[in-house]
Amino acid sequence: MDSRDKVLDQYSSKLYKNRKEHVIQIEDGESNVIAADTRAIPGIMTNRGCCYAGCKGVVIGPLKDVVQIVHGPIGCSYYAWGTRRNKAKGDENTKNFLEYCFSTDMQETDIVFGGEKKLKKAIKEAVEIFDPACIMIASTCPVGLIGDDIHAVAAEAEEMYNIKVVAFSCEGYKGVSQSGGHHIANNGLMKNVIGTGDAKPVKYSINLLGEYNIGGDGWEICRVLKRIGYNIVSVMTGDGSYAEMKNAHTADLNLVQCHRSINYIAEMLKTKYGTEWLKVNFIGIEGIKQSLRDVAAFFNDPALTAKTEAVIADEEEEIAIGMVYYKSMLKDKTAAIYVGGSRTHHYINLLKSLGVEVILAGYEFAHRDDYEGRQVLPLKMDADSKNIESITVVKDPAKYRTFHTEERIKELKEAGLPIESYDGLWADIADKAMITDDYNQFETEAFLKLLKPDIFFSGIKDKYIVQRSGVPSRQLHSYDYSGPYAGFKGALNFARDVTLAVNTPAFSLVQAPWKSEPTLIGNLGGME
Amino acid sequence: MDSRDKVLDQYSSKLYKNRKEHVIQIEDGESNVIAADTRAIPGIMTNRGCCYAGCKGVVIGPLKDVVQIVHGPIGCSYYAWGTRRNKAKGDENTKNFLEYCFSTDMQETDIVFGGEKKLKKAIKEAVEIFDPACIMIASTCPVGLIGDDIHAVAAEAEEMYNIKVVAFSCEGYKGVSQSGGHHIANNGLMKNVIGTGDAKPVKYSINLLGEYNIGGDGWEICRVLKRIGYNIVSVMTGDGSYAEMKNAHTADLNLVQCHRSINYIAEMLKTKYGTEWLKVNFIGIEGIKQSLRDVAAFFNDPALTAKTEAVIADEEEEIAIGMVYYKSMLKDKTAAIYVGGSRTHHYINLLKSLGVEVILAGYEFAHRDDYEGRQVLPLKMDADSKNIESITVVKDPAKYRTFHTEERIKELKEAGLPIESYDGLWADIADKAMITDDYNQFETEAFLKLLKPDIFFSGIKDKYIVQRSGVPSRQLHSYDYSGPYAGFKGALNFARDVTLAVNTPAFSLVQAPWKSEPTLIGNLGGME
Amino acid sequence: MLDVTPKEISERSALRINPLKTCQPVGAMYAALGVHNCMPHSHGSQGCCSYHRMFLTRHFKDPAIAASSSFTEGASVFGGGSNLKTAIKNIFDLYEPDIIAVHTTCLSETIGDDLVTYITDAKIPEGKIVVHANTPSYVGSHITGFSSMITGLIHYLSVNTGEKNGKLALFPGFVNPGDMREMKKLMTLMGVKYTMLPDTSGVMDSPMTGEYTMYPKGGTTIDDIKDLGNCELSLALGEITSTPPAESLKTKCKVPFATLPLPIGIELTDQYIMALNRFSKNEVPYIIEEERGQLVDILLDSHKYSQNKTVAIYGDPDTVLALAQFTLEMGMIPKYLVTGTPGKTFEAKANELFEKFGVEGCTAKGNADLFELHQWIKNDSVDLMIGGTHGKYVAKAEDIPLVRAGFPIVDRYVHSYLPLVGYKGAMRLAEMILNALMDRQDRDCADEDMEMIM
Amino acid sequence: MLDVTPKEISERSALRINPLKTCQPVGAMYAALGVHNCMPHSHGSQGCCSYHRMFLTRHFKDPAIAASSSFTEGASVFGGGSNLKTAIKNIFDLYEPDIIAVHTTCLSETIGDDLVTYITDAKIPEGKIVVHANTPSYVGSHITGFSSMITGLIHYLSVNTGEKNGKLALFPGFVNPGDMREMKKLMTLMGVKYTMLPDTSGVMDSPMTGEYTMYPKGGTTIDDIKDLGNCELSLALGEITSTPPAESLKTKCKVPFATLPLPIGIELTDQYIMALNRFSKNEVPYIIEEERGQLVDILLDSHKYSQNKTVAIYGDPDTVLALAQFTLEMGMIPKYLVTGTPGKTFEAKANELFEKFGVEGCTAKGNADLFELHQWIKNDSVDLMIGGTHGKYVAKAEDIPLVRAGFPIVDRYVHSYLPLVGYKGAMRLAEMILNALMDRQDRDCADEDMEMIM
Repeated sequence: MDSRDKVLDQYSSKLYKNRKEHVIQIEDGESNVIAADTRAIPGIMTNRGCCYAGCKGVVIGPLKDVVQIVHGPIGCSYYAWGTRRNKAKGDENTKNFLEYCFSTDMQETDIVFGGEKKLKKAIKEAVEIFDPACIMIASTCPVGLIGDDIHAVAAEAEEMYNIKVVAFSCEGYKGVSQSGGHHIANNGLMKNVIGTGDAKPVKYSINLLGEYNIGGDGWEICRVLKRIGYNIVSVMTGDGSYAEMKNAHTADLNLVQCHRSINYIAEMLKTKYGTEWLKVNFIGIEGIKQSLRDVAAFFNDPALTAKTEAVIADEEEEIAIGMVYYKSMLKDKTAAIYVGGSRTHHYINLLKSLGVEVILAGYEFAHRDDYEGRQVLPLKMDADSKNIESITVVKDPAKYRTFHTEERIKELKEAGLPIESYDGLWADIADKAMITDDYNQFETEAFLKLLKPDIFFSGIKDKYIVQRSGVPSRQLHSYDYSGPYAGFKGALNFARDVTLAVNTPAFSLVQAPWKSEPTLIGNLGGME
Repeated sequence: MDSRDKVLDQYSSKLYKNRKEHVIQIEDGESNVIAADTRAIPGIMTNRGCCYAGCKGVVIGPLKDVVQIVHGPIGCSYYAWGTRRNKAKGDENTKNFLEYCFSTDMQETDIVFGGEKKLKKAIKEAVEIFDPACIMIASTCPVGLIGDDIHAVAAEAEEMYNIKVVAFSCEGYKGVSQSGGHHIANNGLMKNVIGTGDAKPVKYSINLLGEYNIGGDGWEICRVLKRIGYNIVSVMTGDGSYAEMKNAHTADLNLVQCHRSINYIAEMLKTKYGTEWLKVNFIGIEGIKQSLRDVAAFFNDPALTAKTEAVIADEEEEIAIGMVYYKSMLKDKTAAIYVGGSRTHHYINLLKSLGVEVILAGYEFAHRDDYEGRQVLPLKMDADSKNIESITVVKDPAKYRTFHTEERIKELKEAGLPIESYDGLWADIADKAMITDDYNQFETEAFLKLLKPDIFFSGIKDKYIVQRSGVPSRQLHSYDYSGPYAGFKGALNFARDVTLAVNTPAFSLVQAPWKSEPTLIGNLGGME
Repeated sequence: MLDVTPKEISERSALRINPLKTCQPVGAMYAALGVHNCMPHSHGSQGCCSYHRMFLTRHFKDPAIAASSSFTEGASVFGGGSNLKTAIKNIFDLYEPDIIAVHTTCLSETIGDDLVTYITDAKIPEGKIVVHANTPSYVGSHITGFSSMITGLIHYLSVNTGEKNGKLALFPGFVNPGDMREMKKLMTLMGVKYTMLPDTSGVMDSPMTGEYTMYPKGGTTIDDIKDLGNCELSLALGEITSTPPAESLKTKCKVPFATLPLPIGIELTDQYIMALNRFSKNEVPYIIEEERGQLVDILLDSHKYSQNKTVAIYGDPDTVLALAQFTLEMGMIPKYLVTGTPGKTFEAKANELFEKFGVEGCTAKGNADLFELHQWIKNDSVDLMIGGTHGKYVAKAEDIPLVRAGFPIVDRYVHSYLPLVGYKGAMRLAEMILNALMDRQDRDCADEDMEMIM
Repeated sequence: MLDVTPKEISERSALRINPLKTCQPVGAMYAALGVHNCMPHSHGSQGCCSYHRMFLTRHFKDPAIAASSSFTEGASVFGGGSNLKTAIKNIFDLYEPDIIAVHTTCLSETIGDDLVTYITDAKIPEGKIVVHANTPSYVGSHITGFSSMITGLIHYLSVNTGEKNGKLALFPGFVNPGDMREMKKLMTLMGVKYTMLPDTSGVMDSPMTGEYTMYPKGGTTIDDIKDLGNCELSLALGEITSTPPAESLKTKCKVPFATLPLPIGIELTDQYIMALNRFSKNEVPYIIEEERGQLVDILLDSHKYSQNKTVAIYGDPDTVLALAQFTLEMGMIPKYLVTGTPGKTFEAKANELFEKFGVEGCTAKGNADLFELHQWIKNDSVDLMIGGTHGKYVAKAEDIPLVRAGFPIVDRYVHSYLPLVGYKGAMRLAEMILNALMDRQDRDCADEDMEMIM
């Protein structure tokens, strides 16, 4: 019996039926099909979060100049306060609200009599204290149920205070995971923010999409891009701002790092403003190099291309000795990796380049295209996905502009440039790897025992479970408060951290000596 | 039986015979005679230190620009490192060595074969590393016994390196207490340092003698003196320096704060350079005011006198409310006070002004004149005091100058100015106070029980003994790491610290409840 | 840091900024983790469960297990009964706990899910147990939720059989496993037989063994919870947190109760010891007396460094009140006491404390937030802050030393293993407070004022 | 701060600057304080005694009693016999100890005072005892003096009566009362009957009772010291400090001995537990196993904050070596290990440790001083310093966080009450080290890099 069967066979028939579609072992050359983006099973300890977590927690959360009022009881706002490492830096022109947590702290009376009045009052107080350029409202479970019309409140406030006020109905119960929240956030930003600015386009300008500046990743990526000569219009949304995002429509090109959370905006920007998008991966040396070369190929300016190669050579040189050392420390190790909806894929090649093979992988909330590539699109809708609004945008004649002609785009695509293209996890995962969609505590434990990876990458809820079973465990959501891991320097940081993790001396001290052989006592100088 | 008898009667006859001369109860109007500056009794837990402690620890220790090499085994230098709070501040022109501890760290071979060679080497190393303007050498017990000639080594080094090198033979066994060390230090400084500078006299210039800048006292005193318009030539020795002390002979007037430790220099300066000295007391408002007025009276310049009164008024005003408050907190308390050889006296009036009566007092190492006043001088020499060299200086015709004529000095003395005069502890101590010279652990405990003072002032060795018997205890050697206590502001600091000490909440928590009455438990809401 | 916080304080009645509380369910989850072989279960959207597990894991650096009903939009409209039923089956099948402790969420409460009926109707394997507590997020705080789950456990399980068991029922309050260990140590030393509920020691501070076990050795056993009904007396530590369960045990099983503040510092630990002494009639052993005397000695020795120093204490109500009393015993002035948990008791108790120690200019506020505390500090600063991690931004912004104590501490290690309660805990607390103040003195002093001896 | 220390390192062979040791007598005095009803006595000038009492009082914040022979110049020339005779009489008369433990000084040693004769000739009251140790200040250090006094006590008192007492003789090394308590706790848990010499717990950390007693409850009793000669085995903790007394007990009474490093951290505490296990044949109880597992868990959880951090450790040789091992277990790099105590063993042991853990670029030096360490740091700094108070100037000058551990700590409180040894002590040490490193990260990070979760 193979490992997959050994695990799935422990399920009751009903669970087995569900989970067998989500757990597959990669077969070389075959078509590997996986079920994804379906409901988590009640009682099964999924690692998933909710719609609110995807919308407020992930996508809009990093917008630093926005007062983000969570409309609901206190918990949801509290848990999203300072817990995701989307770093941001204010300056004289940018108020930084990310160190703050705003909530309407709904009480029983608000639930009974409705919370709109309190929300209005909260907005008023926020305006009076902080005078922000933009307020966003995120609703939590009870708000939708009691029927508070947060969009009407937002519209009224926008008029009353002459600032931007955007509401997101991201109640936790919507959809099947964070993923619904990403979509809702994408829609809201597209409808209310992007394109509302009046900046003029600048040359070689780029939006970086789906980069949340965890541990400063975005800063490191932007450093390299700027070094080559690109102008960053906006980053969505790491260290991002309402002020910049308004003008995102003016960029020449969109780079998509996290496909799952932001592909909606990428697509809509293409439709509405004509901006092409490229899937990039700034994690791992090969990915970075390929991505930078793709971007250069898109712009096709010899100076940019030359600078790209020069920067690559220089940055690579700087970390070369370190990477060789860490590779020597990590060679032939195996890893398990379970992250949200894109990151698992991003790290596979970085690990491979360090000699670490991923033998167990999966996503928390990915869709089938994140595994199998965008070629499987469009996906069949189910009852749950239908509940998440899908908006349609049309060309904005005033602001629509294209960098290349349609023909040129076609040529570039034919030349292999990943314009509007993403091949998913399958593109890089090794043969025989075990894949678990919406992985849960039970499977984690079971596969750990069977496959015995040398290191485990996931989140805080697993971290100590895994560590307690003797396997070094690193958080790949928060980088265990290290980072950046993106870019050349980030790869070195990652390699260092992984090396430290697998060489933590205390692992060799887990076994008490009285549990094994009796050991000798010290120097028996006087004991004849 | 009175308290004195109750305590002394517990002694064996031999001890009784010795101690009865040292323990007296002050009688009003009578002549109160006390034995002092005699040998401590072996086995009795005296609080005294040794000759080295008086010389290196007290007098020369504070000289900041001097590399002070303690010649001996490591301990003596180690114990004098950072343990006395003679603060000092370096600047671009002043190397500050006070944070350092220098020793020849003598080993057995040095004891056997002599330590001069090592001392020479140490001086060489010090010169090479620090290039100091002055090195002082202090010898400890074995050095005298094995016959190392540190003075010859000093002379040779002085010539070789062209810097000032001064040696002090202050072996711990010399004399009966720190007091011998003071004398040796005074002699050495007088012979080798004072008068060697070539600065020109400046107007209204002052040396502050016997002020060691504990907790910044000297700084606070100098601040006030400078505010009035005096020029400080040197402070001996708090925050003092070789560089300044060289020119001490140029001052118009010497102010003596600690009589015991520095009266030798005051006298010799008068003899050799003609400088008059005044006993001052900058501790306690009345003392400060009197001292400032005395100094003004000496100079007798109407502008200085007016400024003196203005400064007094201003400084007094600043602390007035605080002093009233603290007095209200301390009124009718009683105190015991046991400090070195001058300080006990200094604090009596400050305490009195706060409503605290001193009922038990004494010195560690004072001489009879410190108790009874200089009118008892000269004192009869005994075997021990004869062992401490007493040097004789003569008028230095080149540098001798007087501020006043002899007649004028006579007038001033007759007008009550304390020129060359000190009335000792008796001048201020209350009637019936118990006095214990060279107080010891046994008497401390016994008198504590009998006299029950509200607060006890002494040193670290007593502090916790006293505190453990339930009496708040403050160190008056180190001010318990607070201060300054001198000057107007210092008086306020002192009042605050004493108030805090007697109001420490934990004193009311000493008794565990199960040791006394059974107490009620909490809110018995449900216990019917 | 916190650059947009204005010094000027404005009245707020709707906008909560930088809260000092979170919602009931996470407290309920923590309480349930203190039951042996128990799976906490969150009846609501899976996001709640995920957030709560993260919160607890980050504080304890140990796995916090819990399952969720994983509501979808459908369940939210039609009720979560079916989800709960499925969850119960799956949990018992897969994770094999002896008991599932369900708590509700704002979602299931808003739609009015009837947990009693759901649980009655559920298929529960022979010998297994499901209990629940109603913990709507829009009422109270995590402290309330903690209370509610204990009450729920009592409600479902405790029985007065008519035969007294000679034990004390101890409700420890919302404290760390290290505190619970210290409370138990003192009960053992006082010869008190007891059941503590909950008891997260051995669960949230369990040792590394090289093998992961979902249910570690610790936690109150189900039999002991049942037997609570036969206790002689219950002692509720932390009056705000622990009175409700004590009352419910009285109501259900006629067990009389006494309430006490959390035993932090000298006098409050004295009260705890005296209560144990009354209960067991055993003399206080020398070891306890010695620890107490050592603590008093430390406070006397060090008073100069703490006395008259001002401190802002924030966090959970019982913790803040007990910490405040200890700072007063150290001679400090607890200038600002704030908690996010609503309720009038906090302010009343705080004001009693100020009066008892005769300190002036101190303010206590319940249902408050860190933003307001920060504004107070901007207007009139303090020498020290004591509280959880969230105060670190204020501490950095205003350059105030911070002693971490209470919940949550998500940016440091070891805290959950070592006590704040009891005389030993107070020694540790005194060391932390003194070090913070003295390190600051060393940091800020001019070179010439650096003290070797302090 | 320390502005005149040059970066350039020059060879020194005569000038000691900023020493990391002090003289034998103070160690002897500390050892003597660990004997019940004992008056330590300093045979020399009264200044020695005064300095030593100050030193000990400042570290422990508790009275350190001792008397002196109060040499004058005459005694220094003609010998201190008469002074000692007088002292012995006065001490027994006035302070009523059961035993006087005399140590010599450089003064009495240089003049060649014959203590054995003096004591033999002295009038010692019936039932009272006088012992002595030769502790010339120009040999070894305070560590040597501590050893010497224990050896002196054994030499005078311990007797092998031929009847084994089933006990372990434990020499705890130069540690705090809090450490001795922890060592005793572990022996008790392991079911080991023991005599510990010296035992300063209950003496130098005795409780405040409102009444001063010159001889508190603690300390090794004279009967127990006598009975040391009948122990089955002696265990010398801290090889450099405790081997000499163990050897002397073997020589005098044929008690075999084993030596171990101070039990700081995991492996060294393991060795201690295993030695106790061998002795008592009792199984290791779960409570010890649990503490150990908690400690391992903490180190795994927090490794990122300690791993590869460089540390300079200075102080007493056995303490430095054991602390170094624990920092290695935390993944740190003990870049500089220095002690002032002379002797070759320190460097050899340190180098063994570096080799065992495979760390490179680490330097250990015995008979060294803080001035040299400072120069090393100036040339190549470290992330952390661990040691006593005297390092604070270097720490401030070079802006390095300092964890206070070892002797002397004269600028902080509480340290002497709580252990560094044992698994519990290591938890405390881990907390101090992690807090120091993490506080520094928080202090130094840019606002945008301030982490809520760590």
